[in-house]
Parts: sequence; C-alpha cells; structure tokens
Amino acid sequence: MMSSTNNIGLEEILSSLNQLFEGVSTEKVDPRQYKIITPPEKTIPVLEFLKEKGYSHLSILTCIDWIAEKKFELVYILFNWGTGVTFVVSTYVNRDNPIFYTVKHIWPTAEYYERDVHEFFGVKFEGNENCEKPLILELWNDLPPLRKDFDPLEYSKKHYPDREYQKDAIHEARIIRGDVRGEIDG
Amino acid sequence: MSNRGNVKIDERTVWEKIADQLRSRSMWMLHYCTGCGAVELPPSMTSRFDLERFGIGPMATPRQADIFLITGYLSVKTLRRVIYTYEKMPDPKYVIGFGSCTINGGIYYDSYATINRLDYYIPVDLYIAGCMPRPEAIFEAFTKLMEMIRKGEANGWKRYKENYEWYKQNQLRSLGEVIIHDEFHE
Amino acid sequence: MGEVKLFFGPNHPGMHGNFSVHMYVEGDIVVKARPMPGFLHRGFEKLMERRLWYQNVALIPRICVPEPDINEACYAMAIEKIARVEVPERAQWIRMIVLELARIANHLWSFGGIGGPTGMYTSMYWAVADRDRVLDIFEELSGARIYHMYIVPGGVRKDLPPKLEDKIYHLLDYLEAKIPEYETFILKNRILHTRLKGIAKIDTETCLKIGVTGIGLRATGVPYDIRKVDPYLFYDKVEFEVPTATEGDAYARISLKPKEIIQSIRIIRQCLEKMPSGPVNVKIGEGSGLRIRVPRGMAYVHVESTRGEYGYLVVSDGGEKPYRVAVRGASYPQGLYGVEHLLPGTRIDDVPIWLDSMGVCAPEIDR
Amino acid sequence: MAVAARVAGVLLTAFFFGLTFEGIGRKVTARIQKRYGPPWYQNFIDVLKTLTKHGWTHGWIFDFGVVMALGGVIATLTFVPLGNFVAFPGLDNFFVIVYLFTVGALGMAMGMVGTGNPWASIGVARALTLMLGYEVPYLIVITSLLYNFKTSNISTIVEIQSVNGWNIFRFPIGALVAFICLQGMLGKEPFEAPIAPAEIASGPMVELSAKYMGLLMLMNTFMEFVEISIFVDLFLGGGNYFEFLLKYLTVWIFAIMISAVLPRFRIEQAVYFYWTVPLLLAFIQVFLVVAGM
Repeated sequence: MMSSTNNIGLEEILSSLNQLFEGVSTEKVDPRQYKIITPPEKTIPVLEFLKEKGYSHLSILTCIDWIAEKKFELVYILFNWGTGVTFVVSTYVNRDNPIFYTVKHIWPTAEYYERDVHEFFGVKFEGNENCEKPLILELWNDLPPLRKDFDPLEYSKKHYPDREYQKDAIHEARIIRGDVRGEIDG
Repeated sequence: MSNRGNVKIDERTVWEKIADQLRSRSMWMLHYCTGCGAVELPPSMTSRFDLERFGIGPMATPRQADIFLITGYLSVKTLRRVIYTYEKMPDPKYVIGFGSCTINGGIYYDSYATINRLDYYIPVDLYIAGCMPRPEAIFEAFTKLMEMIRKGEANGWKRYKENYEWYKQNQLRSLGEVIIHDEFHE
Repeated sequence: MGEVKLFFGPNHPGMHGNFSVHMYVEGDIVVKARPMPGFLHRGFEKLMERRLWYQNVALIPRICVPEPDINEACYAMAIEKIARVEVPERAQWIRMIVLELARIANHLWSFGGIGGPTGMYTSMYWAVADRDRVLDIFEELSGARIYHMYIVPGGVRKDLPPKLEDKIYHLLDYLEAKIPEYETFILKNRILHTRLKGIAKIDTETCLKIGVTGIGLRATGVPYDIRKVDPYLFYDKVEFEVPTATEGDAYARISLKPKEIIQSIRIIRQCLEKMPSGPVNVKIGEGSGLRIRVPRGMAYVHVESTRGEYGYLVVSDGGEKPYRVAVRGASYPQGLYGVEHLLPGTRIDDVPIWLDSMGVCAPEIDR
Repeated sequence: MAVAARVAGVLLTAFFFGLTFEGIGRKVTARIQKRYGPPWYQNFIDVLKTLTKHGWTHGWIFDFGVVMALGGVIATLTFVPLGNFVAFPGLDNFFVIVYLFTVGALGMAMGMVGTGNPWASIGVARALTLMLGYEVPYLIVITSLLYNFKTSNISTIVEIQSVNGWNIFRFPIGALVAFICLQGMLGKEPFEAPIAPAEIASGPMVELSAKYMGLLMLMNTFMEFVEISIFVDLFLGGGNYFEFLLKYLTVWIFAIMISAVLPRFRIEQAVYFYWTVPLLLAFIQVFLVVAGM
C-alpha cells in the first residue's frame, strides 16, 4: 500500500511502547490485532505516539462498564491503513467520578464519540465543551442507559405501557418447550 | 368530551359515503421513514410491485398526505415528531402500524428508547404483522384499508378527536413533554 | 438577507431514513449545519447485553437496514476470534458470497437511488426492481428478503439450497449485462454531470483526518479497502481490484459503485468455483444448544461495507450473554462530524446529493 | 347565450381532457419505468378526493391567492382558441392571454408566500426565476412569429397555417425553442427545480392541504392546458376540435417522455441554459424572419 517512512515494524512499536511508557502492557489478540492497556495518565501520549507511527485511523472510541471492579474501561481502536494492524488501546477510569481527557485535538471526529460515551455512560471529557450536550437521546432523565446498573426493561415498563393480552403466550410457549409443567387451555 | 350527544362514530351521510369511495381510491402516503420497515416501501413502489396502480403514491408533506405509515419501531424522539406530524395532516387521515414493533414492541420490548404500543398514543386503523412485512403484506394491508374506508370503518381520526384528552395524557406520560426543545427550536 | 432556519428531515423526501439536519441558510447557501441523530435509536448495545449469544443473531441485522449481513458477519467473526474457533472452509466461502451479494444489492439501490435527489426517477425505479432479483436469491437462501440471519457464530445457518448456485450464476450474468446499461443511462447523462461534478468535494487529507472510509475515501484516489488491507474471510485468496477515482466529488463516488458491483460479481464467481464441499458450521464455546458460553476476551472485527469500515467490538466475560458490544457505524464520521463541518458552503439544491453520495445511513449512527 | 355555451365548452374540455391526458401521461411514465401505472382516470379521483378533505387555511392572503390563481387561469383559458373552436372570436389576442396569465402566476406566488413556510418561499422564488429564464427566448420567438404574420390574433395565425402549412415546418428553429420553453413552463424535468421534492419538499405546494391542493391541482392542469394549446395553435396549425386534441396529446406525451429520462437542472443552471442555447436560436429565428427567409 502507501509507502510511508513512519511505517516501522510492529515488533519495534511494541517494544518501544514498553520502553517509552511505563506501566503499559500489551496483549496479542491475533497476529493483526493487539490490545494495549495503559495507565490513564499515559493514554494520550500513547495515542499520539501511535498516531505518529501510522496508526492514524480512529475506528471507534467507546467505553465498557466493569461494574464489579467499579471501573470504566475506555477503548480507543486504532487502525493502520498501511499494515492492516489494529491496536485496541484501553485505559481504566474510576466509576464514581468518571472524568477523562478529550482526544478531540488528535482526531476531530472524537468529539462526537465522546458525546456518545458521555450520553450513554456519563464519562466526562475535559476539553470537549460540547461533551454534555444531548446527542442521541432527548429529554433523558435517568441513569446513563448503557451503565450496567440501568435496567431497560424496568424503564420500559414504567414509561411505555405494553399491550395486555388475555393469554400468557410466553408461559404457554415454555410449557410446550417443556421448561415448566402446566396445562394449556384452548 | 364523551357527552357528544347520540352521534355515532360510524354514521355517514350520503356525501360522506361518496367521499369515502374517492378516498379509498386515491391514497397518498406520507414520505416519512420512521423505522426500518420503510426499506420495503421502495420495492413496493417501484417497477416490480408498483403501488401506483391503486392510486397510492408518496407525498412530500403531511399537509397533503392521507395515510401515515408508522414503519416499524418508534423511538420516543421520533414519536414526538410523529404526533406533531399526525396532527398536521388534514382529516380524514389513516394510520397503518407496520410490523410487530408497533403492535407490542416486538423484538424491542425491553428497550428504553422505543415505545411498545402505538395505539396508545395515536389511533391506528390497521396493523401489519411481521418483521418486516413483505411487499405482498403491504399490498394486502392497503387493499384491506381501502375496504375499511369504503365501509366507513377506518375511523381513527374521529377517535382521536373524541378521545383527544386520553391520547394527550398517554403521550405526556411516556414522553414527559411533547413539545421539542433543542438548540434549533429556541 | 438574514439567516433562515431550515429543517432538512426527518420528514423530508430528500432524506434517506430518519435523520435530520438543521441548517442555517443564507440565500441559497448553507452557512451552519447541525446533525440531529437519534430518531432510530433503539439501544441495541444495551439489548444485546440482555440476550444470549445466539439470540443476538436475530437482533443485530436491524442495525443497518439496507445492508444487514455485515452485522451478522462482524458479530460472528468477533465471537470466533474470542473463542479461537476455526470456521469450516465452505462456510467462509458462503459468507463471502452473501456479503458480496449484499454489497451488490446495496450498491444497486444507492446507484439507482441517485435518481431520487436529482429528479431522474426512472433510474431509481429500474435499479430497485433489479435489486429485487438479488433479494430473491436471499429469500431462497434464508427465507427472508431483508433480514437474513444467515451468518451465525460458527459458520452459516445451513448449506446452500440445491440449484441456488445456478441461479446465482444466472443473476450475475444478468447483472453483468445490465450494469453497462445503467452506466450509460446514469453516468453519461450530461445534465447529471452538471449536478454531480464538483459537488460535495472532499480530499484525501480530510477523509483520513476525520475517518471517512469506503467509497468516500477511495473516490479521492487512495485504494484503501479493508478487504485488501486487513483481509478477513478468504478475501486474500480471490482476485479483485479496488476501483478508485481521483476527483473526490459526488460524481466520482457514484461512478465507483457500478465498478464495485463488477468486482463483486468477479469475487462471487471465484467463490462459487473455489468453494469445497463439507460442513458449514461448527460448534462454538461450551454449553448446549443455543445456550453457549464464550470464553473471556475482547475482539474487534471490521469489514468493508458499502459505506466504509463497519466494525464490532465484542467483549465477553465468559458468560451466556455478551458483556458489551459496541458498533462502529460506517457513516458515523461523515454523518455527524462531516455534516457539521463539511456541509456548510453547500447549496440547498445539493444537500440531498451530499447526503446521498456520502452514504449517510441513519440506523447505524443511532444504533 | 352562444358565448356562454362556448366558454363552458372550453372549460369543460380543459377539465376533462386536461385531467385525462395527465392520467395518460402518468401511464406513459409508468411504462417507461417498466410498470403498469395508475388508471387513466386517477387524476379525477385525486382532485375530487382533495376537495372532500378538511384542510386548513393560512390567513386571508393565502385564501385570496389561491382563488386569484385559479380565477386568473380560468379567465386566461376562456381566451385560448382550441384550434378553430374559440370562445370569444376576435378577442383571442396573444398579448391578452399573456397578460391574463400573469394574474394566475402572481396569485399563486402570493398565496404560497402567504403560508409563511420557508420551503414555499424558496419554491416561489425559484418558479419566478425560472420564468425569467424561459420567458425571454419564448417571447422573442413568438414576437418574431407575430411580426411575420403581422397579427397577434391566434385564430388568424391558425387560419393562415391551414393554407400555408404548419409553422413547425416553416419555423423549425422557433418551434424548437418554443418547445424547450414549454418544458420549463410545464415544470417538467429538466426544469423541475421549483417543485423539486427531494430538495425543497415540493416547494410552493408544501403547506397546501385538502381543498387548496385540489384547486391548485386544477389550476395546474388548466395552466398546462393553456401553455400546450398555445403551442399547438401557433406551431402545429390548430385544426378542428379533434385534430387539436390529438395534437395536444402528442405534444404532451412527448414532453412527458423527455421528462421521464432526465434529471433536473439546478435553478441557475436552468436560467443559464435558457439564456444561452434557446436564446441564441431565438435570435437566429428573428434574423431569419426579418431577412424574410
């Protein structure tokens, strides 16, 4: 593909990551995909470093809610158009007061990904002034919906009344499948 | 509201019967893709199935439309616009609920963003089952709706007027606010 | 003359899908534009955490309505990557056939669909009717026209029905004869040239900066295609070219579509020839029946959709349900950031062309 | 009494055949698009149905505009000769028709702007811009024609053609220019910009509901009838009532077929187009007429 001078070998990048940044660990998912776990304060330098090395395409910025560990994992997926290698860069932030720094200056589109993450997880991104504007949801007044402690079924039952059926079709289906014992009428 | 005298909802004068004949043969549907069912509309409108045979065609604005197709699930954000649009349409107007999602939420029964039952918010004349309804099902539904109009059974618009307060109350219950507030509406 | 506020969508004939752009217009020129997504938001990512691994197969095709198969493929491949399962060879070839057929269907749709915003309705009528022939193949293959749920974790649902191969060959022959006709009708139209050339221009640098992929990027002259750069399935075992153009405008993007259809036809022919016989699915994870467990892990899988890079990040905590699934919609960059920063300066006349040729697809932005 | 009957005759012809031919036009488009299409009487149902619906008004300017548009066009229509069938013999002067015609157009513009919808305003602005585009070459060609025959009476020109042969053969360039302008007057592709649904949500019609829509559809039909009738009278020799309708249908279907396979121009491209090729051809026509060729 495109010949570029900063297209250095994968091994080199991985080893220099470990040398340059303390506390960074790498993990191989498959030959063309690596996961890099960084401490929060190193994340943005790591991302900048990787961008310079040719991993310039931000596929997605998203978040995972590890409720048991009380952490949010922020995931930045970087792709190299030259070598076809994907780096999954991730970092953990505290779940109680989730604040992180924006990467808007590195990837302009991140502005919208960050708004997305803020809307669905409640993670604030310092430096992104639009971060708290609603994007997809409208007049939302509950917990950020993608958090693990938010129950969509309960919310749906509370706000959106369901049709009432005379027959409990799901129960009957369970009887037919043999999950529970019972009689089917009609 | 309910004490409107003895005028029955499905009583029609001779003129209205003639008018209904005309209405059933020229149905303009609103060109508003509210959900994924709309993906089967172009095939049914274009050369293979050709809806225009029955005098059915898309119309650009709600002012000229007779039928409102709610094509699939409705997120609350869309529902606000749907109510607004529905009230903009001139009487008599008909609503077809497209697919399982409008009947009882379908596959999105536990979603926090979509409503479960369309006829709770606006009157629905006809439902089409399935996800998503095939063009043949769409034709079946339109033929059925034509019959209903001719017989004077498609009275959703009258019901909406009769029970306006009930509908409004339901809308407010699920939406909180029907009026849209955002950057643009200031 | 002051600024006028205008809504473009959601109820607007020039808008594909349920998406809205708020425009501030001065004269005929858009001076400020704000994207307004979310009308199709169903909370897929949350719903998927509540369903079993296999139940999700029924849910995910609905994320991208015009081209649903890429969802199934991404999801299945991500699970296979986490579980480290090798899918039988035949299943992989069949997957490629399905994906390429879906690409043809969607390209036909959007290629003919340029007749909508430009007023040449006949091209739309013809192309959508021809797209139906592809849907007929899908119907015979999977029983459904739009949402096939055919690609499942571990392979494909069942083998190709008998005689379907002949029908696919027949369809490919038909399309191959038809595409030049469309090219003459659409691409050689002088009025269409004046409407499309120089409109919605975007350069390579901007594309790479904001993350526009797919045809938008290739129309600026870079042959970046995930099928070539990061081959999945057996895309490294078939021969095909990545068509590019250099202008980067709406016309360049539209003119790439028929060329890609021709390449897809080439790929399907090779798949049908190289496809061995054998099993088409394999069991994944532990557990019985459809109630499986996938080992702990995280994987990102992306494929080349008609609009660009389409990806799934799947996280498993070893349970019966996915722990987290994140979707990268292919039109996310151009649909949100692009609308805000690249649309201003366009004339009102060209806004539908901009949105159509950039391939802004609302359901995958909203999810 | 005879005048009243003739006026009624003209109006009924325009109503019945105007709508029928529109239905046939839809059928032709459908066949080009490889489908069956609606029945020929579909437009009657459409118009009558809109009249049965309960719509909204947008203030008295809107009401008055719609009435003025329809009234103006009906008034124009009564002066248009249908071949040798003339409601007001001797009064079917080209300039009277052109003058009255603007009343309808202005009424429409006023009513539509009265709705207050920005899309409608854009549509009206486009319609008036497009008018500037096609009126210039059109009037130049027609003026050269009138100069040639030294009369502005359409019936007289029809009669002259029955002796001398059709003007389309004597003035082929002029006929071509007039036909291109006709395509713009009818608002068919490639000059569809004023109502372009995908761009400005059908433009002027955006706020029209029910009865108003029906009246505007009728007005549109009558306008088309006036425009095509003048073309048939001036260039295709009018003829008797049935010949006239046959020629009318031919011109109409020809226009429909062209519109079915072309995309639309942007509005400034349309005006630019009119002011280059047709205008140049119009001047050539004038030169030929003045030179007596």
